[in-house]
Amino acid sequence: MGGTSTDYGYSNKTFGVYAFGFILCIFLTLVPFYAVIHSIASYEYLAAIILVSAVAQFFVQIVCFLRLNTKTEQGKINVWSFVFTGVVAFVVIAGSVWIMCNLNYFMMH
Amino acid sequence: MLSKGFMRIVYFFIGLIVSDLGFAAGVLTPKGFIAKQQHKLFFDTVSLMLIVVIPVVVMSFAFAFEFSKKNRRWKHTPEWSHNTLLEAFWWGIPTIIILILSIITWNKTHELDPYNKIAVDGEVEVIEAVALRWKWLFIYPKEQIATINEIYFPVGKQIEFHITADAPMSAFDIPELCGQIYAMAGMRTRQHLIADNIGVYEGLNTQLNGDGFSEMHFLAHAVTEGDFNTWVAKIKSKPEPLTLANYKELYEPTIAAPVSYYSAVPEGMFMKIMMQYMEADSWLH
Amino acid sequence: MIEQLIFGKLSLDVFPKDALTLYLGGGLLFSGFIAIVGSLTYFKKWRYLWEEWVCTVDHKKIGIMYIVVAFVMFFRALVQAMIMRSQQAIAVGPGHTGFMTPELYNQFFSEHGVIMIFFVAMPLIFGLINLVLPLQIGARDVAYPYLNSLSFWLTAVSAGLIMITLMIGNFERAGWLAYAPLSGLKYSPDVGVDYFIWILQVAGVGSLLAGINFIVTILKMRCPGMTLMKMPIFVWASFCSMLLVALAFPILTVTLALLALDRTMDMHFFTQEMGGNIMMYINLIWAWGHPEVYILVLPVFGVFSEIVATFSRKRLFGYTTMVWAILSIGFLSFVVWLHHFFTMGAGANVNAFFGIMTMIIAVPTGVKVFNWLFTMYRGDINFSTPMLWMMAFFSTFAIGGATGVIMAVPPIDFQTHNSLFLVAHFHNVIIGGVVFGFFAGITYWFPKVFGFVLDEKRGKYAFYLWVVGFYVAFMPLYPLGLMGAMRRNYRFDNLDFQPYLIVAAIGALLIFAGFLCQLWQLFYSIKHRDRLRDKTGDPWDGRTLEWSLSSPAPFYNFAHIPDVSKIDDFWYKKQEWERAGGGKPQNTAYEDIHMPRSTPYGFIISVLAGLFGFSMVWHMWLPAIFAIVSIIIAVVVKSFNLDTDYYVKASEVEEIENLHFAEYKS
Amino acid sequence: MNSKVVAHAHNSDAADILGFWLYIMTDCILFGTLFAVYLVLHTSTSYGPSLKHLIDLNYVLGETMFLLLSNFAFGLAIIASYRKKGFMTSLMLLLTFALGLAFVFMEVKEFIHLVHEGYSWDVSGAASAFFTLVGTHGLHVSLGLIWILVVTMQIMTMGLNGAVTRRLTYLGLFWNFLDIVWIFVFSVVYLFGAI
Repeated sequence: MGGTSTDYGYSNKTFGVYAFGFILCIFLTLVPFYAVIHSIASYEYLAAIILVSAVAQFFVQIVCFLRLNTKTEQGKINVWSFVFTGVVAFVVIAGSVWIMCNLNYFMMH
Repeated sequence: MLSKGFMRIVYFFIGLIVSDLGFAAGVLTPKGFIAKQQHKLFFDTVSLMLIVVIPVVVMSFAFAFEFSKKNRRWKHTPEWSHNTLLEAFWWGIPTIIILILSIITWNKTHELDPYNKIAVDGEVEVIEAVALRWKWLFIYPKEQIATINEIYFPVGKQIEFHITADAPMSAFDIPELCGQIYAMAGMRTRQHLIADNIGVYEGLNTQLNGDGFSEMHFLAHAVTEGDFNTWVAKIKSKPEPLTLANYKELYEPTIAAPVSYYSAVPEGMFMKIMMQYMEADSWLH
Repeated sequence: MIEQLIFGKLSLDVFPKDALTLYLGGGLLFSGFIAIVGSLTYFKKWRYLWEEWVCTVDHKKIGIMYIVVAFVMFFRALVQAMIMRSQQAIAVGPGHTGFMTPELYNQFFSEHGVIMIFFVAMPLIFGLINLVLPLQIGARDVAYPYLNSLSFWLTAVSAGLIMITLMIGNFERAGWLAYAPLSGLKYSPDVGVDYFIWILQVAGVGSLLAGINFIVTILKMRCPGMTLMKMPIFVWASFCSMLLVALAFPILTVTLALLALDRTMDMHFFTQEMGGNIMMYINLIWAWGHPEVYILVLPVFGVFSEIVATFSRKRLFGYTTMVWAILSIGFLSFVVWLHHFFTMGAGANVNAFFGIMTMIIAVPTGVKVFNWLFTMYRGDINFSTPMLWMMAFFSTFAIGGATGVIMAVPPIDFQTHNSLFLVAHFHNVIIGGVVFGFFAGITYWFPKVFGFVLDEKRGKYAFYLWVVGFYVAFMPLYPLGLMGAMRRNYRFDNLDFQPYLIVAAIGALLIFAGFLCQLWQLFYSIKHRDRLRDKTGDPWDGRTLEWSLSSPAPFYNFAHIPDVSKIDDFWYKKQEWERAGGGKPQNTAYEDIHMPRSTPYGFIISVLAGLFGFSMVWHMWLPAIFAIVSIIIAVVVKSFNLDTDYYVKASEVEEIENLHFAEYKS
Repeated sequence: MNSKVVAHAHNSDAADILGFWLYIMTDCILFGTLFAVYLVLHTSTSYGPSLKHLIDLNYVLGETMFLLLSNFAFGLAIIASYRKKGFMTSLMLLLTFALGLAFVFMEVKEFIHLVHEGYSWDVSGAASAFFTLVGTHGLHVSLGLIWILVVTMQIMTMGLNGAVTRRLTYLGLFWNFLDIVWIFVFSVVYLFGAI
């Protein structure tokens, strides 16, 4: 009745997957830091590098560390709640930024 | 039961129309280009809404009457709970109404956007409005005069208001001519209007901004070009100009400040008031 | 120095100087306090109160306590509404200022709004969900009984804090959402806004925890056979409402925390100067505030769905449509918040987009109304009080919804925003929807909780007073708003407004009379409870699982966890029993029932949270630190205690069930 | 009695873990809102100094590595708990604690440094947003540290029983979640702030 027998909706952690994820994360952290510290590209490319590696690391952590999956009923609930939260967070962030930019634009011109 | 509830609704809307004729206030008696369209838009929307509201009200009372326990005219069908056609009907009709309303909304919102210049020929008179606690300061940049709680402008001419605040957030509103828009420190909003009739219109702050909120009114006089010029000349002859020093006094909160005039205004006063909140070391008070 | 750290800004001159508040508010507060303490001591009920109520984790008792808190606060906010309406009716015309100062009036409407939303509507929702939801899904309890008690006590303690503002210091005067910068330190230097912030933070945490609790309860505690699409609509509606709680309340928490940082740490989020952005406050507060509206109204949609089916003795029309309508309303409620500030000065694209999104919500809402109507079609409608409330709801909500759509057109909103038209609109939906719905729900489920039905005759008096009062009070506000009468004015110059305002004041009186009538109904019913006793446990010929239990429901809810196979399973089972020629059969194979143990931790932690909030208001740093450390210690200590459960013996269950069946058969 | 109680369906692991997961979801919204505030306010630097010249990316990289390592150490603790190795689990938890503490220490040091350089939280809206966003994350990590100590203590006193293992899983979710938030903090605040 410990961690292994109950359906948490997260796969069990195994050392192999974990270590693999860890190395990927370190890589995905070093890349943007290196790129920005040494200014290896123009603003647009740097921004793209930062965003892509952040999103990639986000997924690596979710898959390798959190072990979210849709194999079980509980797992599905977890993933769905995560997706729905993500959508709402996106709406709040993007909506606020859009509204505020728009307001600033009209009030400054 | 049916008649009572239904008549209540009818009386309400009759009341709306009656008050439309009987009261000289608000958007019900629009006197300007913008307010007239808002007035029309309001009643168009109300009638669109009545397409749904009236059936709902009528049906609720009719069903209550027809299918009550006492009334045994109809066969009780306890299992009848699905009908695709009916459901399609009441997904469909509201969707169509909302679609029509959406198109109207999109167009009218762009057309009546307070930032937009009204598409008419002729000069535009700019008036700068500053919400203070708890009074309105109006600056006429071209005429180089300023007033407290009173404006005059020529009838039939497009007026553009630039609005800011040196107070908590307030809102500028002349119900019979335009609508409201917030006035905020460090920001400039705009409002355009054309008055169609000569008259005196109530202007007010509509956004709670402290204890003097209820008394923050001003009068907007739409007058002939000649009367307007006389009014400007009268103010030009007043002794006191608006200066940075007496602006400090204006900034202090007062309730129900009397109308007063300033014969001159420093260059770029409106921007100075606004920029206090945008740049360091530009405080006027 | 040390005195400063302990007492902060608190001193002897914090008591109000205003005579009206002092005598009316303080007097009521004090006499209420004396009455409660006195009677508890006199009847020696302290121990009973502590063991049976304060420490309880029984969801039904927690639900009752929520509703009691709601009604106490309702009384206060209603009285304030009447005072405000009288003031407005009197103070019309140049020179007439009535009997209130603007300071007091501003404080009154701010309190009225905060109390009505946070301490009336929210507790009513959580109360009703607590009472009904576990019974409807065939569960013995909620997922986290201890958390449930904590949620309640956090709400109760913050309600207590808002009562304290009557006597110690004052409440804020910047409206119920305390728009920055008016609520900033520069324009509101007194403690009112700090009270607002910390009261809502404490209550908000309570709501958030309750939201999570019910989501898990619905997902994890349903009885065998009850798949998602077989849940009663009330459960679906509550589920969606609780999802909104979980997703929207963190936004409120952040917004208020940032305002608190502005006020205490000299930060610049919502100040006008130093790069703060006041528009961001309004943006964020409505990003929470709009979903909040649907948090309130969705459960009520559920209540009406249950009531219309039961009293029409018919299956709910279009179950699947209802579910999808609820879900789409829930999602859409997150993408419309800008319609609360069309007049802030965003461009036409933004305004039009949010206006259209708002209108789209009207479609699923309208669909629900038609589904309810067609549930009545060819039904066998019994006009008991719950169904009467439903009838009042149809017209009222339809008008309120229509004015809502009208105001969603930005150019119209430029005229109606901030006016009494707006006030009429949201009272139209909140009273016509939420309040009527809760009255219907409370009347409907009252026997399940207390074992006797409420008296119908007095209930009908209350109903007519409320409905007539509502129309008299709020219909005049529509033309008033269009005539340019703005909200939050303590007086008007325009004499044309006066007749309307007098009518509105009379309406407020009628509503208050309706409220008193409900109290009369309650006391009358208690007095005649033997005559009104519900012996069958199923007084309305109900359809859902809660009606399969005795009234009042036993503390363990279900002696046997039910097993369902379709929607309204109990209704069909009843028909089977009838065909077999008997009543509800008794299954005598009882077994031990596992129950959570009562715990005082919820109460203790909440009181500490209240102390923390109070200390933060008055900048009493040492008590604040003490409270926060104590909370952490209490949580840790609780986590070491694993003995949180016990078993009810099968013999005890059998005894209770036998009693019910003996009464049932008589 | 205890083991029986825990095993009972009433307070099942699955229900509990779902509740905790939902709490984390609410925390996501909380951080999302703070990010929205930061994104809106971070350009409001007409007052006070800007953050750009004060960011030391190498230092932030160090912080990031500590947090990532502590996350990895926590994973090892969980794997040890699967194998019912109580001592190893506690050891790994203490390692997690030490690494997390190092992260918090570095962050506090950075804050002090910034304030010394004149970039304190009250100089501008942008500074307020920066300190609040990063500080809220730091506060979460600090609470996590206290929690790690409590759970370690419970493993030592109560052993790896059902309740404790369950709490270890919650804590794992929480700790991992904080690392995920940090990805966005260092990307949005520091890296974008520096280019």
